[in-house]
Amino acid sequence: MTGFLRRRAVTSLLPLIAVLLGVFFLARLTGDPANLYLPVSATPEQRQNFIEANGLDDSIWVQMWDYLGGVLTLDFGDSLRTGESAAAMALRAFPATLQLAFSTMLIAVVGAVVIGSWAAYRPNSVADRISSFLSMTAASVPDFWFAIVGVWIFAVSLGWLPTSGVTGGMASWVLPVATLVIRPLGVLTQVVRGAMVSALSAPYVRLARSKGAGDLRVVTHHALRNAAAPALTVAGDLMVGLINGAVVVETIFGWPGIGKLMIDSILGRDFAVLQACVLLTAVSIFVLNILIDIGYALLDARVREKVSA
Amino acid sequence: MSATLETPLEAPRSQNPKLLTLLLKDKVATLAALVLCFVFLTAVFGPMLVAEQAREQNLLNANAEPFTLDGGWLNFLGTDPLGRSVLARLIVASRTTLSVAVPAVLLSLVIGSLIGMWAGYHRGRRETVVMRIADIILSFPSLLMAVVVLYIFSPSSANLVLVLAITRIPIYLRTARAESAELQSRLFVDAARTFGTKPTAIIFRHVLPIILPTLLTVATLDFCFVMLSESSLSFLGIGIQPPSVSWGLMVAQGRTYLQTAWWLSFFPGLAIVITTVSATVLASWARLATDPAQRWRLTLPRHKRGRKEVK
Amino acid sequence: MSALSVQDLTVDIETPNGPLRAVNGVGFEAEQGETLALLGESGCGKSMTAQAIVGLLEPIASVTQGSVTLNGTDLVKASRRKRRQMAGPELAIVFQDALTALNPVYTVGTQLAEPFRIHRRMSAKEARGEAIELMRRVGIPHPDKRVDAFPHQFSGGMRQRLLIAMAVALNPTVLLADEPTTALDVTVQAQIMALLKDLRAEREMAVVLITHDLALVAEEADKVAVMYAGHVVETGPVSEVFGDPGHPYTKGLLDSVPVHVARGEELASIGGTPPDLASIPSGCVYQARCPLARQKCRDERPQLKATQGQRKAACHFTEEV
Amino acid sequence: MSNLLEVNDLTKTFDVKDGKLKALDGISLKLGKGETLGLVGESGCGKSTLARTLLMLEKPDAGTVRFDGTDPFALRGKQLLAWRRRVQMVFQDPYGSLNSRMTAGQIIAEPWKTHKHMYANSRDRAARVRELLHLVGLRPSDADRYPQEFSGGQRQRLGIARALALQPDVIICDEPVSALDLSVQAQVLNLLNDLQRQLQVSYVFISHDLSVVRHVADRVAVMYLGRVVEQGPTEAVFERPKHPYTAALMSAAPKLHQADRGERILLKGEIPSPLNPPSGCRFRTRCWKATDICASAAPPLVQDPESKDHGAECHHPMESPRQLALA
Amino acid sequence: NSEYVTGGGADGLRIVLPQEPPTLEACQSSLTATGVVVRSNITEPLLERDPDSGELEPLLATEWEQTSPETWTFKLREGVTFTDGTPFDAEAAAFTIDRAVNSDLACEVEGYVFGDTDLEVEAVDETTLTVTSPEPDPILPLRLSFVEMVSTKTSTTEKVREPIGTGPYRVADWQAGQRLSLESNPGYWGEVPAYKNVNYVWRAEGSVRAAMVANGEADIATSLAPEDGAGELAVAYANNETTALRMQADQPPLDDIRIRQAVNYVIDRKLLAETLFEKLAQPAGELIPDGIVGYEPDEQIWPYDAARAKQLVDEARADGVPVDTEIRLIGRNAQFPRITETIEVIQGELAKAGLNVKIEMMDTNAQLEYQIRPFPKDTGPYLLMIMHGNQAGDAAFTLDQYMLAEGYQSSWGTAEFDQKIRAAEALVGQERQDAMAALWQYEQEEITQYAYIAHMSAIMAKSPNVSYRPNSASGDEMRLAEMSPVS
Ligand SMILES: Nc1ncnc2c1ncn2[C@@H]1O[C@H](COP(=O)(O)OP(=O)(O)OP(=O)(O)O)[C@@H](O)[C@H]1O
Ligand SMILES: Nc1ncnc2c1ncn2[C@@H]1O[C@H](COP(=O)(O)OP(=O)(O)OP(=O)(O)O)[C@@H](O)[C@H]1O
Ligand SMILES: [Mg+2]
Ligand SMILES: [Mg+2]
Repeated sequence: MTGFLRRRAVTSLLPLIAVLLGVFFLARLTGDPANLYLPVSATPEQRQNFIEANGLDDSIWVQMWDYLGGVLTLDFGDSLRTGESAAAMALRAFPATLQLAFSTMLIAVVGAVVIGSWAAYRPNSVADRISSFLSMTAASVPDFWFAIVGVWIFAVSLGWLPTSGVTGGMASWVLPVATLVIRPLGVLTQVVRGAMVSALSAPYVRLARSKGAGDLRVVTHHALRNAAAPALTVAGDLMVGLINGAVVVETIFGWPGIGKLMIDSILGRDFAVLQACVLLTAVSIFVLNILIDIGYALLDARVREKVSA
Repeated sequence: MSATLETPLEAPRSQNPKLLTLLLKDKVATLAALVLCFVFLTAVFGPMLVAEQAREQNLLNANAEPFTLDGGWLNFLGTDPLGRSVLARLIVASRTTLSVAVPAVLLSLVIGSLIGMWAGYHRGRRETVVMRIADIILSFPSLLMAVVVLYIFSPSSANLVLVLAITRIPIYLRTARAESAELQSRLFVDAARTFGTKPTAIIFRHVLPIILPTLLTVATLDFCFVMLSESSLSFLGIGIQPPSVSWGLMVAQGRTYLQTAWWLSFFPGLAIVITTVSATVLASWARLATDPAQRWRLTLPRHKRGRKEVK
Repeated sequence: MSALSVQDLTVDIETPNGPLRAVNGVGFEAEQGETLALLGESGCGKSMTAQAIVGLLEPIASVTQGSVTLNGTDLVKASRRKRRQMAGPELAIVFQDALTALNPVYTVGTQLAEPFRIHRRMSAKEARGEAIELMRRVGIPHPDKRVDAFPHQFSGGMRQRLLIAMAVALNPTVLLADEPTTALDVTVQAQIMALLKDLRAEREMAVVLITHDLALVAEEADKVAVMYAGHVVETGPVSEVFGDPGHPYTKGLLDSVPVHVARGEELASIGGTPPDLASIPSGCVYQARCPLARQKCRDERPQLKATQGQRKAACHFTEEV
Repeated sequence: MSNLLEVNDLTKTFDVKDGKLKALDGISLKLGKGETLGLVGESGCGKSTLARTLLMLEKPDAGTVRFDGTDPFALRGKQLLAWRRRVQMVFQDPYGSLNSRMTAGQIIAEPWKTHKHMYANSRDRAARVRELLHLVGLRPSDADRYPQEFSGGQRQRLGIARALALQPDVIICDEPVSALDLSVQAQVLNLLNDLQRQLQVSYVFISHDLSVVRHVADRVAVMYLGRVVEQGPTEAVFERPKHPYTAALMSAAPKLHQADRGERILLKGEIPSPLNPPSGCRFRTRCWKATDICASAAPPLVQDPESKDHGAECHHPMESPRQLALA
Repeated sequence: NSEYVTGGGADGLRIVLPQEPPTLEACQSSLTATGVVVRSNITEPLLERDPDSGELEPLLATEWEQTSPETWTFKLREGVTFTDGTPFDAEAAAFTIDRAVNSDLACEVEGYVFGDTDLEVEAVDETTLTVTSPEPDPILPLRLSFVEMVSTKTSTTEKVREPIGTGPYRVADWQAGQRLSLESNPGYWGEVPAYKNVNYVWRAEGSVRAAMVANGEADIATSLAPEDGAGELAVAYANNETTALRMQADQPPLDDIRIRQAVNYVIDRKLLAETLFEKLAQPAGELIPDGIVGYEPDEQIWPYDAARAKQLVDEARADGVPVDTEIRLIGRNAQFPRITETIEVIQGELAKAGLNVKIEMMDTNAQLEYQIRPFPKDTGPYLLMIMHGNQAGDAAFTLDQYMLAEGYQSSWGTAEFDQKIRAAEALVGQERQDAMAALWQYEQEEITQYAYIAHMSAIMAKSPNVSYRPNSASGDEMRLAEMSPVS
């Protein structure tokens, strides 16, 4: 297993560098931030100064080297917009995103497993059709729509929850998480249902029944673990989306997460912050992918063997 | 030859009912197919009929309420802040929406699955390289990609398609690779190899048909995802540009009016939901219908399909 | 009273072109401590019959008629709960696709322990002890080590033994074994058959052995039921049936055995193919391939009736065979 | 008889989790035109691996394969394709070797998609498919059914029909009849036999049903743990088995008639792991005749005095068939 | 349901802004997001302009006079200290002006109000300050009202994130990303403000800001759109902003004045103001609203005349002007409420007039490239939606930037027009007013670089518990001291 981890880490290094360089070059294609940060009257000299001060005058290759060198020493430079250290800004925003992502995923996974298995247990029953319909709908409604409607219903009309923000205690989590959870829940429920339907018709389930295993045992014991792998894959993809930042939800609810920071720094051409954010998310995504691979291995001994081979 | 025996020559029995017959037996799937046909026809022909009305502004009749015929049937779903018919705009938007979502999904589906199947079939280094590329795209913030491409090349439908397609390729790539890697070790693939069949032919003959239903299911989920992404891009102002109109754009623009004119974003949202739900229903039906091992489920009376045991 | 009595069992398969009758009024009885062999051409409905008895048919198929009596309980009419209680302690099955039947994600120990956990409510530790004991019983070397291994780490023969162990864990009254050795080679087959014989004697089980290996039947079984196209066409003690078949199909089968036939020489075989389940003729199911067939066979379906002693055959012209 | 297929010292090693698994360890065989070579042996001894290697589905580590004097592994392009047509296989597993999304007709016709020249048009192909179905005892209407609608035995027949589609010169049959019932088995064996007589097809016939092998094979090779331990003309091997393993195998097969049943040699224990086969004679761990020498030295090849072609690798070859009774 | 306070205690005021201030650096306070928090709250200028009357009023300076054509002398208030304890004196004032205007910091305020002129600043004694400009500048005091005084301990080489000022409030706690708390300055020289604590939070979505006030989570929400749903709590106020289309006249077909006139004819300013802007805007005929020196009350507003526009386009076409060339209509996302709708209306009308117009909505940075010199090359003809807010109260700010041929935000002009502008700017009093007012007419007739659209209003939501009357400056400078609880 450790050998596997080491190999994974090494093979992940190249893509990581590719992502960093990609962000670096792409970001610079979006234009010079001078207009945003210089007064309208800026003279050519002032522009020149600005460009030099921010190292934008060097050849792109020199900039790249500086940047990569900075990454190695964990120095990402300062934000153009706020003047703060880019790394500090990214690190401050990231926990908020992670909290949101983890709580969302937890609810989505638990919900999907319960609903999906229940629906798969009796395919095409009324319960199955209702839950399928709801999960399909959930997967296809724009999240900002839910967010705004939710704010007006639950915060303003009913007054049960705060509209937004992070300071209202647990209650302030409800709307953002509920908004975020809807789509993953819908998607995952469908995946779990599909995987469970095929797991439930596998020969080992029939074997379990021949031993007198009851419905609950068949579902929770025999089918679920076999159905877990595809769900894990999809959950991983959804989690990647959440780690990359739930821009819309963070924007609407004033959640100080990395998605909002990233979009702000894209719009503000704040390259240093953008790069710091991307490095952070990219590293966590690679870690996540490794965790998922470990998950596969824990679920299934055959994978475990392949992994250690 | 003496070893074989006379078998009475009989007329071939139709073992495999036509897909259409099978479809008609499933009311829900039929409905879904009808809805999709309707959406498709609307997208093709609708704009010819109401393009003018969708453009026609009437600031004096802005944000008119829906469900009255006072403003003519075109205003039955209300009007937008410029007094344009929401219904006419929905119809015109259907074409833009589909002409972004369908090509984006198809493009990523085709590219992703072809590369994925190729990598999975051949395994080894090719597989590793392809997977790492997928990792790169996946961990790349898609929004950044969108902003950059749309910044440099202007936010036209074609560029939107490009961006959405690229960011979704890894999904198909990974699915196709995993399944193809598993399938290439199957015996019937070995059998095909013993006939001297070329890898490409094997991929198309044995791998593709088996993973296609899975890919299609992923694609319908993605169809929805792409429409929502397009909407999110509009939310950020870099999606479809007016006066072109898409459902995503309508939802995004209408969201600010949710309290004062809910119909502006509700109807396009509903259109997205209905379309994707229909697509999903039809895809899961197709998944059963094209799988000879599962097809029987569709032919049973509904209540029996799920039974696992005999009572 | 016999341990298992199957009467008039009928199974229909739902197909796109309407229902097919895969098992048609099958009846037989298995006595305690005896082996009943279910013999027949491939596709004649042996596996369906077995699955119908244990109530684990594929969802596409369902029992439409008949009764399966085990220790006085009619399984077809029994509640799901009752069935579940009987599955394991009273009725056990080894499936035909046995090699894939073990759950790939759990250790064999966990799976072997399951009957004890479910029916005897043992603690995990106790059940594990029982599992090791079972593995030892079916001759798996180093059971205390192998108990934590996963199914794919066992060879086909060992997996088959594990399944048999699982089936006999709770000393069932009746064991159904659907081609338990077809996937295995003769030396392993011999080991497994020996094992089954021991268990049967030791635990007074009734065994229903499904196979199409006549030689195996001849060696292992006490009684035989020969099936053809969903019908039982002949039953009786093995030695008598094989010695003097009462149905032309049984005779045809016996003649096909490739022993004492010189190499390169034509083997005897039954002409024709079994009827399509969708279009089984009225009259005798075997008529199309039967050398004795005549008008009566086309008009009237022969019933399974006693011929001599314990034997029964479904043929209008048993005497002529 | 000229040798159509000649295998020399073939070795195949798999890289597995805990080391190298020698699935084939120096196999030498020959097969003449119109001849049948029976291959018997315990499960896992490498029969299927040998078959797969002969079909170039696996690449051997060492050793040579000669087919009509040429090395198939060196062929490319058109020549390779031509070779592929001449050598076909019937797979052991009737469940896995048929694509469940294709109808029986499509499965049988599949080889012609690669070998397009064989049948000019689709009507010819359809006719030929019906003919092949008929040949293996299935109904023409079965062409439209899917594999899972057939029982195990019926599927195996589809596999045979597919192998026949290319009219090959050599068919490697990996347990072609073990899933069939006797009557159908007889039909299939007759069919194979007829083809051989009329078209001079050669077979490598893998089976563990000795009565079947005895019926079809001209020569028999007995494998144990990746090695041929005994080889010779069928009658010679069956009448006078030299290797104790061959003898055990024969005694284990169930017999229909009481008279044929001898004392059964029940082998003890499992097959040793091919990862580290026993030293010296690889059968010694289960052999009732094993002595110290079996552990220390590789057994020599012992010729049968009565038949020059018949030999076994054993330190303590069986003297007479009756010796079995002593076991 | 006011239990979900966004911070602060019972005596705290809660304000929700559309965005977090990127920095509180005082010399950046002409940036709206920074200024709205900083100006007159944390820091104070020497003088401040009354938004209603336009008069300058003393703040940290008590008197000022022009002591020579180039020099102004200021008498400073005594007994004022910065919140870090350093005294406010002429030294500090000189330091601040130097830092903001003459340094290399590239402060926002420098460009916004001083152009590229450097000032000579001298602390004559503790309370006397002289400021000298290279050219005579009649509105130098007005310009200086934008310079927020900071402590001499402030860095001169870098911008700082939190300023040390003399204002009624100081920064208590800034949790970046979440909220910013101010507390009242205990050593404040003036009247103690009503609220002890003020908490700012920010939400990008207007409807959420409105909902927060409706839900009692905030007392004041700014920058709302009519549809955001503030309902009864909404307060609208004119905000000095004027929207217009800038027309690039260096590319055909926009180089033909008939086309530019056609653009002006198709904009139905009245209808827009009444419907799309919900009567919260006034049709505009010039770039500055009422209350600014240089405003022309008898403004000539282009009538809506689609037929005339079409005729003009047709005429131009007949003369070989390539009227079918694609013209880009560029707007900035979310620049003002319903900007997309406005642009769509204009596009629709232009299309009817026979022009080929394509809408492009851009993010701020991208749009700024078109708005501010140096302009991008090879752009093709484009119409740029701009919104200008003259915070200074004098048209000179507007004219310099938007009208001069080389103005930072002007795409072209004529030497003649430049001369007229320069001449007007040199005047004072009524003469100045009249000369400037006359320029608008001239621009519309002779230059036609702009199609003015409307003088805009802003909406804020205000809780009934707070007493505050927003004025035209509130968007850029929201004086907390003017707010008090309703008792
Ligand atoms: N899904 C299906 N659709 C149509 N027919 C089916 C299906 N499954 C099984 N059958 C038919 O049901 C009949 C009985 O099958 P069963 O599996 O009981 O045969 P069997 O006697 O066990 O044969 P074998 O010895 O080959 O295992 C066969 O003729 C088979 O073709
Ligand atoms: N691809 C592979 N990788 C690793 N080991 C393999 C592979 N294929 C076969 N083996 C091993 O090689 C040995 C020989 O296998 P093979 O399938 O040839 O046996 P067999 O004689 O055909 O057995 P059976 O009678 O069960 O079909 C076995 O131990 C098997 O586990
Ligand atoms: Mg069966
Ligand atoms: Mg094999």
